[in-house]
This record gives sequence, structure tokens and C-alpha cells, in this order.
Amino acid sequence: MSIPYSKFKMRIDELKTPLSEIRGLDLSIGYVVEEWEEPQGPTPFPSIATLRKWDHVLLNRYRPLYLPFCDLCCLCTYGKCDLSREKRGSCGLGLSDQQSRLVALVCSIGASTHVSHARELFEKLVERFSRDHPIDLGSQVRVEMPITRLVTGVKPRTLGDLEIVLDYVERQIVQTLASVHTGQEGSWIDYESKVFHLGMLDHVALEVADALQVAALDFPKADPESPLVSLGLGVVEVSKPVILVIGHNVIPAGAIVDYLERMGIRDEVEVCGLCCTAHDITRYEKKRAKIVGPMSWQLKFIRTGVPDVIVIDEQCIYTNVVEEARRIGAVVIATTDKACHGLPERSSESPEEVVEELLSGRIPGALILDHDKAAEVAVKTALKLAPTRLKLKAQLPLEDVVEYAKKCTKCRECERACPQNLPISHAMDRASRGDLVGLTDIYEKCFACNRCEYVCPRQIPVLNVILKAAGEKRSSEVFKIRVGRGPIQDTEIRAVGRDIVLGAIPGVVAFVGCANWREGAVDVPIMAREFAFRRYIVVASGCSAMAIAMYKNDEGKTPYEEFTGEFTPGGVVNVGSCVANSHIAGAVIKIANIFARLPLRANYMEVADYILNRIGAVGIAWGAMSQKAAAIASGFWRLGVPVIVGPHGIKYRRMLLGDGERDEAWFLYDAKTGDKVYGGPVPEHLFYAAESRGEAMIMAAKLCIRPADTPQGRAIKLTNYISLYKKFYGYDKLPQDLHLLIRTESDIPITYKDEVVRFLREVNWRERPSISDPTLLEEVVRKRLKVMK
Amino acid sequence: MSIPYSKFKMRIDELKTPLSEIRGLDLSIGYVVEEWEEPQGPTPFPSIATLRKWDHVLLNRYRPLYLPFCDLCCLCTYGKCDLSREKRGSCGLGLSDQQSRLVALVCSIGASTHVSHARELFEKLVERFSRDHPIDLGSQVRVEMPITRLVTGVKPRTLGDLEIVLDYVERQIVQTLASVHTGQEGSWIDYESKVFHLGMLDHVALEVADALQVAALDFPKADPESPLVSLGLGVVEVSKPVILVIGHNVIPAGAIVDYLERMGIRDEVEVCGLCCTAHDITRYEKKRAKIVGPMSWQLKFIRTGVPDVIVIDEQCIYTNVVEEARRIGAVVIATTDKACHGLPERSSESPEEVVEELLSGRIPGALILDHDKAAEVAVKTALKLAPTRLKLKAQLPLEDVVEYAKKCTKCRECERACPQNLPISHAMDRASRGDLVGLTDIYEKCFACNRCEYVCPRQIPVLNVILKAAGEKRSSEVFKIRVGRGPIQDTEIRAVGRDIVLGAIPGVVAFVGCANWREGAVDVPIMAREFAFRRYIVVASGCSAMAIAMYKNDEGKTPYEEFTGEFTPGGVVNVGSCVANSHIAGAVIKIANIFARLPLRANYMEVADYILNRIGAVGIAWGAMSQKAAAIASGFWRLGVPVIVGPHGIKYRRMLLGDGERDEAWFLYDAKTGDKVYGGPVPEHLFYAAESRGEAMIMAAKLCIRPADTPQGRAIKLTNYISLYKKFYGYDKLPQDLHLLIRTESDIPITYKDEVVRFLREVNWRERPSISDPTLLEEVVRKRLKVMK
Amino acid sequence: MSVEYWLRGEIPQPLKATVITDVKVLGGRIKQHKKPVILLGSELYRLERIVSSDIVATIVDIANAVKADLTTSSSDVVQRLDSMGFKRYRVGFPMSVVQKLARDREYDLAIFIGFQYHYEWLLLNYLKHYAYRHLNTLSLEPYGHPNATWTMPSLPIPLWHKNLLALTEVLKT
Amino acid sequence: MSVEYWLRGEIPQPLKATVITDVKVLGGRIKQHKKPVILLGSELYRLERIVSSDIVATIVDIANAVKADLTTSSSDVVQRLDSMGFKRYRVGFPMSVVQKLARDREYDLAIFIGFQYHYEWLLLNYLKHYAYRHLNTLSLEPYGHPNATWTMPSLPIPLWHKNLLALTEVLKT
Ligand code: SF4
Ligand code: SF4
Ligand code: SF4
Ligand code: SF4
Ligand code: SF4
Ligand code: SF4
Ligand code: SF4
Ligand code: SF4
Repeated sequence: MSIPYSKFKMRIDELKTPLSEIRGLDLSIGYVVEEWEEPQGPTPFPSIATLRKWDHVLLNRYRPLYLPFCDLCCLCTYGKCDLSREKRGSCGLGLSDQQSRLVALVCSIGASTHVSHARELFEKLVERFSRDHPIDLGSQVRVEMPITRLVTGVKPRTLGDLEIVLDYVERQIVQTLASVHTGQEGSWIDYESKVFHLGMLDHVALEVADALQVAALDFPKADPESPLVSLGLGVVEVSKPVILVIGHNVIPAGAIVDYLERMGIRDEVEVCGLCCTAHDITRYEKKRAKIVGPMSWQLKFIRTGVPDVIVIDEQCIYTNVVEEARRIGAVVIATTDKACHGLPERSSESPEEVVEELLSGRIPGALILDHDKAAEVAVKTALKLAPTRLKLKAQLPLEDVVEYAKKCTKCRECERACPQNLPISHAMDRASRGDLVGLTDIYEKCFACNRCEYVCPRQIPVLNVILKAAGEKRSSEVFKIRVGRGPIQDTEIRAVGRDIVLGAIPGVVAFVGCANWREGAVDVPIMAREFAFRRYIVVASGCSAMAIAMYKNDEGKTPYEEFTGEFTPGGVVNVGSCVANSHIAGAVIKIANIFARLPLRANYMEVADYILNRIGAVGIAWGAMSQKAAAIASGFWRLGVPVIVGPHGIKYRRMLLGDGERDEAWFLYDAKTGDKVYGGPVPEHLFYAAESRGEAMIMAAKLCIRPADTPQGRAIKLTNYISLYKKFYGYDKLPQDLHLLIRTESDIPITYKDEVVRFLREVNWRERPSISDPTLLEEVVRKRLKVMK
Repeated sequence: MSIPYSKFKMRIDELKTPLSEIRGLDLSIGYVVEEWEEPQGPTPFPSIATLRKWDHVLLNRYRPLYLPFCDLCCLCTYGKCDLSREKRGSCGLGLSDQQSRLVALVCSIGASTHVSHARELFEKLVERFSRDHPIDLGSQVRVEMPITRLVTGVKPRTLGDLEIVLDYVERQIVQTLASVHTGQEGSWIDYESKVFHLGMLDHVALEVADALQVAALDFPKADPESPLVSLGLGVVEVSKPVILVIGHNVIPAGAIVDYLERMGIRDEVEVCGLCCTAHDITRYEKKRAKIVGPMSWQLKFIRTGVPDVIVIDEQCIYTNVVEEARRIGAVVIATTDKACHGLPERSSESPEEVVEELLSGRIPGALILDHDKAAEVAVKTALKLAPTRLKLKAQLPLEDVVEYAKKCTKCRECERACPQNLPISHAMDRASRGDLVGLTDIYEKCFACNRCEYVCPRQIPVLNVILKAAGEKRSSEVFKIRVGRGPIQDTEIRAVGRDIVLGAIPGVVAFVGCANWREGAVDVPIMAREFAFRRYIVVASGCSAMAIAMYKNDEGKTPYEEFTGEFTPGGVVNVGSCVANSHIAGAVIKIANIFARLPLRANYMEVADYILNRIGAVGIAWGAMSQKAAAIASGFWRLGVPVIVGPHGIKYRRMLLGDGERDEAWFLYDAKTGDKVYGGPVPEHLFYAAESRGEAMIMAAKLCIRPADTPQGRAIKLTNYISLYKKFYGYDKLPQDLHLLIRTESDIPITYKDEVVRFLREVNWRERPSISDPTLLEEVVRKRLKVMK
Repeated sequence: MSVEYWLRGEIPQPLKATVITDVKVLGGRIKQHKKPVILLGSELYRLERIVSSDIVATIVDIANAVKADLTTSSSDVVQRLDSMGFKRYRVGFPMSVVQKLARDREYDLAIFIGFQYHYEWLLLNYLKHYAYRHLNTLSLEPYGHPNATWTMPSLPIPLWHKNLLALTEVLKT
Repeated sequence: MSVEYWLRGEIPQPLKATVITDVKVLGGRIKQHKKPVILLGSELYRLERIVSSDIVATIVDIANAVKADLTTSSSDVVQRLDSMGFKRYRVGFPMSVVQKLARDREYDLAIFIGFQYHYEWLLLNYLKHYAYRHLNTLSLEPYGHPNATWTMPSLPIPLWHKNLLALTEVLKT
């Protein structure tokens, strides 16, 4: 595609030409040749094939291991096609091709979702703050928007500058999505390359979205000490009218808070949020707004009957929310055309009329695309509705739980429907005898999806029973979370960059993604604390950042109170909502740029190669569920950052696994000499679904290892790897692949010297040289050799 | 979304500002205020919800009848979810919601495919012909690009003007695709509305794509007498080097022809095409290029061994083509990043080197994104490869057919794999006794998908056996097709508009779409001829236009030789490739505009309402297979044009069916009075999968009926409906819904007067007034009443 | 093959038909219903060609035995019903017929025979999800149909034909 | 329930496991193989909790009877194998283990027990499509597993446990 460099800014008051007439128009046509000190890099605005070479390098090392979630294809009327084993569909496609095609499709949904969110923010915020509003992300952030700079070669200065970036992302998503059409791409490796492309585009979209809201809405700007706010099912003052906001787009929620402030009644109404809108409304308001919990807390909270008005914006909304609201006598206000939920549109009616309609029950909710109006309607409705709903804010009585449990025949239909395969019948059995522990156990792991209720032949409201049995305790709990801080400061990067690259800081571990947790929320804080104690830098976002808050140590402190919010070893850093994931990728890029002085501008391959070979960062998306999560992960892969998902993540249809025993896969160039040398299986995998928390932690420690580690750095990383391994498998055990990870004797961790040496001797280990300047790219070799001459 | 009216054209030779430096840039910023005589209509650049009201009107009448192709959802890791009966997925979605969500997903793939094709044409053609190249679609076409005008409110004059249109379409696709994400839209009716939106966007993309190529590449410009060219498996001169082009993007194929001309060797090389690239290369070259056949002819042709070089561009490519080519010793050249097929990129190497690599067999093909270079490589390779491949251009010997047939155990695994469920074992049985008729029968219906071959436990190459048994005859056949003419002239519209609206011309029947034909290609020409004889206007495009050619009447003439190419009753009009479908929608819109003088500019709802209520047009997508076909159909629905698909089309997951017996659904406004009056179940359905050809023809005749028909018009339409019905079901039969379609006595067809009157009496029919000015829109009523005051 | 559904690429759904191999049981199921209707597809002739037998006549026998109405959109079937003097049939397009079956509750059993595999597969699936409260479905095809309530098994066509004739006898008694 | 696969939302694929209800037959199948490996999942403890029994010990019995290697990533299982003095096991992460199973052809039968349903479902599906030429798979879970070559049926857990013990006896003899 052509580079959209055809924009420029001017103000025209009046201009007549034979063809046209212009009056008072602000034309914005930025980025013709702009004054960014850095020269243009090799790949501005890359299209699908521009970085294909890099993708193929990665994919030849990290080969997809396909885990077909379905052996069929049902995408066109030539199907369904049976693709099992070596069969192909009517269009010629094989099973591996189809799996990667579906991943591409899934990622295009994910990337579209983010860029469409960014586009909406752009339009609303530019309208409110003008195109010229500066992108100021904090005084300590001079390298703003590193992803955008890296990918597009554009250095945006004002909100308006972001338009060509959005144009680019949208266009490329559409191009890439087209490749999914029947009879287009025919090879898995190229579909995987497209997945990477979509992931990279997704990261740009994330960054644009968060930069827009941080810059315009005055979110915390790279503030390591952003305030602590309340989180939990128990945060809400039930006596007040309650407005629950759900989704990912902060504008409608922000409008509610603004309206309440304007009316001087902020204290009279509770505004609480679920999912990313919750993150962002606390970033916006910083104090009063409250977080109920992650995505899967929706029915857990709604079914308490507490919310009076539910305002939904976009993404991660329980799609049967209108019906769920109706059941508790609440109303729903939808605020975007992407999620209308069948509600009648009331964007043009007067707020009073709409409030009246809602209160009368004539409509179960309304679609109001004007967010100020939506806010007014929400507040007025909540104020009037709350007093009438007080009695609805109660739950199933506890004695009913036992009664229902007694009705259970243990047919296990509910278990067969449960995505978590939870032992419901067993718990019902205990409950029928008055023992609710089984149900409480289930509550922790249940994500309130309601699938059990549809299938019970005894019509037991299974989810309600679970919620009631266990909810009492939970629904009074309150935790503290540090408000999402946004970007990482350049100064913080400078402080840790060297130690990360040399390996003295064992790694950066990022907890991201949704709430599809096998064991409930608890795994995430346990892992986060372990790594913080081990002086990794821990970052978090989205539902995972919330999960980290849902844990108290012996002193009753949550990890956000226990650890610093700085991007430093032992810190636990909440960057913010899902779109703030961009700051995690951004931090990694900034290490390459600020510490290593690698050119940033449109220099994707070199930077990704640098990251893969030197920066020990790993993402853990323990409950990754959505198409967005898939896109985010893909963006990290192309950038050279491995991602671990939880056991449900295996449903993403394939892993990207290296093979430690395939020696030839681990050769790379020594840029200093141009020789191809063995670099070891590091990082071993790009995408990995772990079965258990223990496995994930060991794997995360291992995936932080990089070819460029100094001996001291490698020894530190191995110390963590070995000690985690021992912690789980016994102090007499050693990981069986140490010989592949230890290059020379100086890599050997002092603590475990003797037994490691013994092991190495047993397996006939021999030294191999370590490389200080490893790369997978001939271009980098050429460049370095040229510099040296 | 904001309307992208921020563009304007200027040429800057040098400009320095403190911020930037510009040299020799063409800035294009069109459409500020332009001089189109028509004032702006109500809905320029509509976003998702702009036309939602109209969609809901349609959907409340034409309710989706869901035919789940799968009862599960597997789109996220909360799944798989069982959605059967009244169950919902973990995210809250029900079965109906999920079906329409998948249709939206499918349509977003389809629309992306078209707009991405248009974008590529745009970039290549603007580069070659400049942004200022005029959009001249023929002297008789003054209303160019009616869809674009109707939807966006833009009247494009030059190629460059199309950019904001493309920007708009891409942006909206991304917005709409985002709604498919887990936890977004929650209601089937809003997913269906989004389907319509995507369909409308798709039509704009189609129109842009075809306008670009017609204007820039000098395709026939609305020429009713465009030349006849050869079509069929027998068209190719096997003694020459053969380049086969497959796909939808004419640029690489055009480059081949240009290169051959430049070298003066056009006559030495055969260039033949499959699928839409075939249409377009004949529109480009007009004489020499040849059409092999529709999409499903790919393996039928490749397996003859004839092609030396296969050049693929985009869409509808058999995805295992590299392997199929390898088997016959041919090579593949891929030319777009959307379909790389795992081939090594050779865009920057010298053509000679690449030719050498290909000939040596070191690589099975190459990805060459520079189309001139791709052309050169293709030609040079074909010239060198052809002499060595002569012996490969033979097929399986006939005696082997019988030998293979004897091996068959009649286990019927092949039949269970066959998407057509063809009686292969039965045919093998006959073939084993030397009787090949069974296999020949199968050949006609087989679309060479190869699924049978994978499963045969006796390793019989089933498809090859079929091709050999029957191919001999077929592979010598040559037909004639009229080259795609592009748009319909304004003058043609003027000549027929009145008669169409009044009903004196019984209807416009458009045969469109892919080659997934239950009974082989033969149904389409039979239907087309029937309607042409009945003095309907018959239009055709894509694979269906090819199917029409594959038929000879008693005099050996194909329909294109038998009927005129004019847009007139009894004409058979090939508009061109898939993107030329826009001219069919365009013709319908132009009737509203040119004949009825309805404002065009951004006036979507009024025009669609007009079309639905007055213009007897219907599409028959008899072999519709792809995601693109789904998007095209959706565009027609929103525009008020019903679509019939063949039996495989039932896999599109839902039909849009009216219900003649639900009286209240058929009330509409009489715009003259504002009264709500009964208009009858016309057109009865919007989307309908017929089981058989006969059913489709009867249904097509019926779906041409419109509320605004004059009595004479209605009588003519009913005459056709009744006579087709009688033709199929017996001369003593009458359709049983005539009482719903006959408003007053004067509607009754003279020919069938007595029996119809008898029937009406039996069912207690009573007159209901006919309405001359029917509408479903209050706005139209208000407008008309205002005019009248 | 016998208790498997037909196409390999058509995985049975969570709700799967019961495959009935015993024609007596099959007959019993049909007789339990008060108001059955038989839908005849337009591909019946393909089956007739393979078994060289008048299946329409067999179906008329069945219809007479259980007082079922018939409906078809096949011109060939219509002609032959006329020539047999069978009256209790309607010309109906399958798509509209299933729409009515779901809406009108006129019938309690819909019996399918002579359709294209996929076409029937999806018509049955509509009825399975949207009309299950009042309507059962039965496939008499030689291909096991997972989306019906009950189905005959996938069988070699001559065997299937024998079963069909046997079923007719069962129903007559 | 018995010969059905477990989750309702997991439609069996075109290639479906054979459900083996008879432990003798099951034992026979296992014994046909030269080099079996048993993968123990990290959710074994959930089953143990329900039946209050030492299943790891049972599996060690099986492994000893048929000379199978064991592999697990569960720390709990590792500890207990150590305490039993069982040596023929490796600590292996399931994802890497299946990668090796496909690549190395070291084993001809992979037996799964104690995994999360979905996780195993997909591991098995990888092996089904990409390692089928040399490797069979068997699920000993209380949930029928369609992507294995053979599977025990979905059974109430106490019943399943009885079967598992019976299988041990069969294998020992
Ligand atoms: S896209 Fe290909 S594999 Fe999928 S259903 Fe269509 S023909 Fe079959
Ligand atoms: S609501 Fe909880 S227990 Fe019920 S099916 Fe969902 S996850 Fe399982
Ligand atoms: S489905 Fe209902 S009756 Fe059956 S085990 Fe579950 S709760 Fe008990
Ligand atoms: S982490 Fe996942 S579930 Fe949570 S807000 Fe983000 S996308 Fe939604
Ligand atoms: S891919 Fe998904 S929707 Fe399609 S058949 Fe398989 S489970 Fe069903
Ligand atoms: S998108 Fe919804 S219905 Fe589909 S798998 Fe995910 S949770 Fe289930
Ligand atoms: S190639 Fe022809 S006969 Fe073979 S499965 Fe495909 S359509 Fe059927
Ligand atoms: S699969 Fe092979 S052996 Fe079986 S019926 Fe078909 S052609 Fe004959």
C-alpha cells in the first residue's frame, strides 16, 4: 500500500476555485516531511508482506503445534469440510492451514475491536479537545508512543496526528482479513505471518487508544504512585442509587461522573464498573469510582440485585444483559452502535421522556448514542428507580440453597455443560446435608456463565445456588488496587535497561488478559507475588491487574499495597485497562531504544530481533479468553516476547513451540563476525499453554532467558529457573535441559554449583561460546560489519 | 463517525514551514464543497446505526428463519458452547444471535475482500494513470456510480476521488467487524442489521472496483454489443505455451498480455483464465484472451496437464494449487500478499534468475509482488517450460478408468465425503463393466473438489477417474460468451424504467454468484433462457454469466448469441466479473433516480423503499458459495431486492422469509394519504434457498411482484407466475396464494380468468384496494404530504 | 455404517437423532403421533433410479396407512400423485412448509424422504431448535440424519429399500 | 451416559474414539502395545478427593504391569512417585511431552489420566491428526474422550474407579 503521507495542516477561511467553495475549514493533512530528528527507517507503514521475512524466521524456529478445536470447516457453502488427518476441504485447504486461518480471523476481530474503540475515542476526543490537543503522557515520557513510531515511522504530537495512524491500521486489517476468504491464502505459514501482522496492528491500535485517553482525559501520566481505589463485590454502598458501567470505552462512564459533578450530587450516586471501563473510570476520576471486578464478575454482581441502571459501552458485556437486568428490575442503557442489544434508539428524544419510558417498564432499556444524554438518563433513572428497588437488592434466601440441593439427582448434566467441568453434583450432595463448602469451592472457580442453569432437568437455578451459598462472604470483600498508571517513564527505563539486557534483572513478567482462569482469580496474585519477591519487574493490566488486587497477605495487604508501583525490580505495576497493554510492549521497545540506542523510527525488524535476543520479558495471559487477547498475544510474538496462557488458552488452536532438541533451529548470527553460531534454545517458546500454575512459573522463568545474557545474567536467570523447579518438584530435582542453557562454566549458578556440575558431567555437556551480539537478521550483521569497518 | 469531508486537491512544488518541508507533492484532499447540482441527502456516509431503522422495518417483516449449520460456538476460549434450543453460551449469546453473528462475520470477510481488491486497483491504477484520470464509464452513462452517490453522497469524477469512499468503507467494515467480538452485540436483530450494513458497504466497494478498472483499463463501457469470446475447456491451443490466470484481480493478467504485446509474441502464448480474472482479462483484451470456465473448473483444467505456468492473484484460488501444479510439472506465480501460498518472495530478484530457479525445480513457484516482473517471469518461464512438458499434457489412459473401477468395493466412503453426495459407487459399478455413463453424469455435477480422493480406502484416484471418463467430450467443448459490458446506459434505463415500475415488464432477473451448483452448470442457462423468452430482462455476472454460455440451443447457439446484450426485455446481459454486480444494483437504483426522479444523493432509505415497493427485480445466486456472495446478497436485501439461492445456499445459516399469512406484516403507508393499508405479501421473501430449479423459477416470478404494480402490470406478472407454476405442476393446477396477490378484479390475468375467478370464489376472496404510492417509511409520507400541501 | 450418520464432514450436534434400526420400533414411533405429514423431496427420483422401484407409491401406502398428509415441491411427484388419484397432498415449497410446521402446530410429526442431504440436514435443524415443543421429526432417508428426532440408519440403498417396504407392512397392520 | 462422550458442547469429530466399556478388552488393547507411556495430569487429586483413594498408586501398578513409563508435571504426583520409590518417570510439561511423542516415535501408546477435560481434549486432537501413523492414544478418564483412539466411557466417578481397579487386575494377570 502507499504510505499515507499525504496530509498537512492548514486553516482556510474562504477559498473559491472553479470546482469548489470552502468556508472556515480546518484542513488537517499532517506529516508531509516532519521534523523528527530521526531519519526514516526501512519499513514505515508496513503492509502484509513487508515483515514476512521476519515472520518466517520466527515461524521456522517456533513451529505451530496445531490443536484443532474443530476438525471441520464451516466457513462456506462448499462445506462443511472434514479436514481430519491429511484431508483437505473443497477449496483445497488442509487442517493446519485452517487452524492458522481461524487464528487470523480471530485476531482480525480482536484488532478491529481495538482500532474501532480507538477510532471512537479519537472522534469524540478530537471533537471535545480539538486536533491540536498535545499528546502529553507525562513529563518523564519523552518517547511517547514507541509502538506507533516503530511501526509507522510517525511521531505523533497532537491528537489529530493520530488519524493517519488509525487509517493505516484500519486499511491493513481489512487487507489482511480479506486473506481469510475462501480461495485466498493457502499455506499455514503465511496465515501465521498474517496473524503476526494483525497482532502488530493491534498493538498500534492499543497505543493510540490509550494515548488518546491519557492525553485528553488526564489519566495518570506514567505515575508510579497513582492512587489506590477500592475493588470487590463489597465496595458498593447499597443504600445509594447504583449505576454499573460495563465495557471498555470510558466516555459514557466519564459523562456520568461529569454530570453528577455538574449537578453537585456526586456523593449521592454510586458509580461502579466492571471490566476495563472500571479501570478507566478510576483512571479518570482517580478516587471515587469503584471497581466491582473483572469481566466474569458480571452475573455475580448483577444477580445480587444491587445495580439500578446498567450502562454498557463496548466489549466484554454479558450479551444477555438486558434479560438479566429485567430479572432484577434494572434497566440497561446501551451507548454504542456496535452493541445495540435490540434496544430501541432514543438518541433524539428528550431525557425526561426516556426516563419516563424506562421507569414505566414500556422499554427494558434504550440505545442512546449521545453520551451526555445517556449520562443524564442514567442518573435520573437511577435516582428514581433505586427507592422502588430496595427489596430487589436481596438474594435467594439461604435455606432455599439446601432445598434446591435436595432436589438434585446427581445426573451431572450441569457438569457436562460447565466450561470448568466443576464438580457441581458432588457439591450439591454436600449442600443437601447442610455443608456448603463444596459450593464455596465452586464459586471461586465459577465464572458465572450460567451454562449449568440451562440444562438442569430439575430446574435448579444452579448458578444462583452457587452464588448464594458462597456469595455472602465474597460479596462483603473489599480490596485495594492501584489505579492504572499508563506508560513507563523514560527515566525508569534508563534505570533498569542495562540490568535487563545484561540479565542482572532476571526478567519482566507481565500479567495480562481476561478472566478465564481455571482455578479462579487466585493463581494470578500468587504468581505475581512470587516474581516480585524474586525481583522480577511485574507489570499487569486488565482483568489480571484486578485479580492481583484480590489477594491479601498476612497483614491484610493487597499486592498493590505490599509492593511499589515503580517499574523496578520487585515492583507490581498496574498499567491500566486492556489498551494499556501497549505500555508493556512500549516499555520493551523503549529499552531497545533508550538503553541500546537502536533507532526506533520504522525499524521494526531490528528492534524485534533485539528484543527476542536480549530482553528477558514474558507475558502471562493466564485467563486469556477473547479475540482481543489473541491479537494482543500475536503482537507480542512478532515483537519477540513469548506469551504463556492458562489451560483454557489451549483452545486458541495452536501453540508456537520451539524444540530444544532441534539443534539447527537455534543457530543465529554473531553480528560482530557474521558467523552462524549456536545460541541455545532461548527463548524456547513463543506461545505456550501451561496446564498448571507451577508449570507456568517455571516456564516463565525459563522464557526470560536470552542468547545475549552475560554470564552473570544467565546465572541469575538460571538460579530462578532452578529454584522454582525445585520448589515445585523437590529439592533433589534439577531441570533436565540445563545443559542446553548453560554455555560456559561461568553461567552456572553459584547456589547450585555442585549438583549442576554433576548433572552436566552426566549428560556429557561441553562448553559452547556465548555470543554478545546475537541476531537472526543478515541485515543487522551487514549493518554492524559496516559500522565496524 | 465523522464525515470524511476534509480533503482537497492541490499541487505543491515546494513549500517550507517551520514544521515541515514539502517537495513536489500531489496533495489530494477532494470534496470540500463540490458542485454536484443535487443537495446533500439525509444520510451521507452512514454508520452502523444510521439506517438501523430501515433494517428493523425489513427484519420485522422478513424474519430470519435460522438454519444452524452448527449448534455450537467455538469463537473464544470460554467455549465451545452448546447453543442448542434455548441454551446460551458462556458469554450470554443464544443460537439465533450466534447464527446472525456468524453471518455478519462472513459478510465482513466478503466485504473486506472486495474493498481490499478495490484498494489494490486504486493504488496501482492511480499510480499508472494519476489521480486525475476521469471516471468515464461511457457516453451513455451520465449517472456514474449510483451506489456510491446513494450511500456516501459523493459524486466521484476522477480516480482520486474514490479514496475517501474507500476510506469510508474500510473504516465502517472494521467498526462492524468489531461488533462480532465476544461480549459486544447481543441481539440477532442488530446483528442482522449489521449484516445489511456490511452488504451495503460491499456494494460500494464493488462499484469502486469496477469503475476503476472500466475507467482506467478501457474495459467495454456500457456496451450492449461487446465482443463475443471463447469459453470452455476446449478453447486452449495445447501446442502453445499456456499461461493460466486465476483469481479476481486483472492487473497481473493484464501485465502478461501487455508484456506479450510489447515483445510482439502475443500469438505465441496462450493466455487463458478461470473465474473473474478470466472475465476481466477478456474485458481488457476483448479478443484473444480466453475463458476456461468458472471457479470449480480449476482442477478439471489443471489436471488435464495443459497449463505450463499458473499465475494466481486473489480470491477463489484452489488453495492447494502449488501441489496440484507440482504434480503436472507446472509452476505457480503468486502476485499478492493476500495469497502468498508459502512461496518464496522474488520481487526484488532479476527475472532471469527467477526463471532459472523455477525451471531448475529448486522452487515450486514464487511470490512476485511487482506485476510487470511477474508477467515477464511468467512468460519467459512458460516459453521455456512448455516444450519440456508436452508429454505431461496427457491424462490418465481410458483403460485405467475401468481398471480402477474394478478395484472399487462400493464402500461409499467417497460418497460420504462428497459435498454433492454423488452416487460414485454406483457409477464405479457401471464403469467396471465398461459403461461410463454414470461417471459422465457425475462429471457434470462434480465440482472437482477432490474430497473423494482423500478417503478412498482402495486408493482410487476418484476425481481423476471421473475427469478421464467424462472429460474427453467436455474438454473439447467451446462456447461463446459476450464480454462483460460494465454499466447499464442511462438511455437503456430511460427506455425500460416506466415499464418496469408499472409492471409491464414482468421483472429483472439477475443470475449472479459462484459455481456451487447442485445440478452442475446447466440449471442456470435453462433458467436464463426461460426468463428471456418471457421477456424479463436477464442480467448475469461472474461464474453464473459463464454458466449461461455453457449451453447450446438446437441451432448450436449459446444464449449470448441467441439473445441481445441490451438491457431490454428478452436481453441476456453479461455485466462482467463479480465486482460488476454493482451495475445490477446500480441499474435498479438508476431506475429510481432517472425514471422516478428520486434524489440520489445520500438518500438511501427513500430509494431502497422505492425499490422494494416498485421495482420488480430479483437475484438468483444459484451456486452461491463464498463469503463475498453472502455480502453481495446482503447488499441487495438492504436495497429491497430479494435473492434466491440454490440448495447449497441453505448453509448460509438463515433465510429471510416473509409470511403471507401474517397479515399485519404486509401493511404499509399510502404516501398519498398517510393511511396504513394492506399491500399484500409482495415481495414475499428477501432471502430464499430453493430446493430445485423449478421452485426457483416460480419463486423468482413471484418475487418480482410489487405493491405498486398497476393492474395491468400485476396481471402480466401473475400470468408468468401462474404459467410457470402450471408448467411444473400441471395445467390443472393453480398457485394457492393467488388470493393474496390479486387485489382487484383487474389484476386477474385474462389468460386464466375463468379458473382464477373460480379459485377466488372458493377461498372467499374479497377485493382490497391497490395502492399507487406505497411506502414503509413515515418520512416519505411526511415528505409527500408536504409536497401536496 | 449402520448406526452412523451419513456425511463424514457433518458432525452430529449435541442433540442427536435416535437411530432406529428396527422397523417395528419405527412403525411404533410413527403410530404414536396423531397428525403426521410426509415431506417428499425433489431428489426422490435418484433413489428410485437406483432401486428401480416406485417409491412414491410406497409412500402413498404409508400415508394411507397412517392418514398422513403429503407435501412436495417436485413436479414429478405431483404428477404421479395425481395419476394415482391421491388427494391428500399439497404442493408446498420445503422452506415455506417448515416455516408453517413451526408456526401452525397443525402436525405433530414431520417425516422426510427424498431430499438432498444438506438441505434436509438444515431444515431438520431449524425444526430441532425452533419447533421442538410440539413437533417430532423422522428421516426415512437411506442416510442417517442427526438433526431429526428419529432416523433410519445409513444403509446401502437396496437394504434401505427393503426396510422401507417392511415398514409399510408394519404400518398397514 | 455410558457410551457418550463427556461435554455436551464438545461434538465428537469425524474421527471418534472407540468407547471401550469392557475392562478386559481395554486391557487387551494396552497389552498389544510394545512401548506405552502414561501421562498423569495435574488434576488427578480432584478425582482422588472424590473417591478418597490413592489413584497414583493404582497407576503405578498399571505402569509396573505393562512396563510403561510415566510422565507428569504435577508436583504432587512427583512427590508421591518419589515416596513410592518409582523410578521410571520423567517430569515433563504436557505440551512438550506431546510434541516429543509426535516427533520421536519412542512410544506406541499414550495413556492419559488426570487432566482437565479441554486440555486433554486438545492434546489428544493434536496427536490424532499429527501422530496417528505411529501412536495410539487411550483415555482412562471418567469422561469419554472423543479425540483418543480408545476411551473409557463417561461414568459416575465411583463406577469409573471400580473399573480402573479392575483394569489393574486384568493387566497384572
Ligand atoms: S472454506 Fe474451504 S474448507 Fe471451509 S467450508 Fe469452504 S471449502 Fe470447505
Ligand atoms: S455458571 Fe459456573 S458452575 Fe455454572 S456452568 Fe458456568 S462456570 Fe460452571
Ligand atoms: S443438572 Fe441439576 S439435577 Fe443434575 S446434577 Fe446438576 S444440579 Fe443436580
Ligand atoms: S482482560 Fe479480557 S475480559 Fe478483561 S477487560 Fe480485557 S478483554 Fe475484557
Ligand atoms: S468450526 Fe466451530 S462452528 Fe464450525 S463446525 Fe466446528 S465447532 Fe461448529
Ligand atoms: S463467543 Fe460466546 S458462545 Fe462463542 S465460544 Fe465464546 S462464550 Fe461461547
Ligand atoms: S471431486 Fe466431485 S465427486 Fe469428488 S467429492 Fe468433489 S464433487 Fe464429489
Ligand atoms: S471410496 Fe473408493 S472403494 Fe469406496 S466406493 Fe468410493 S471409489 Fe469405491
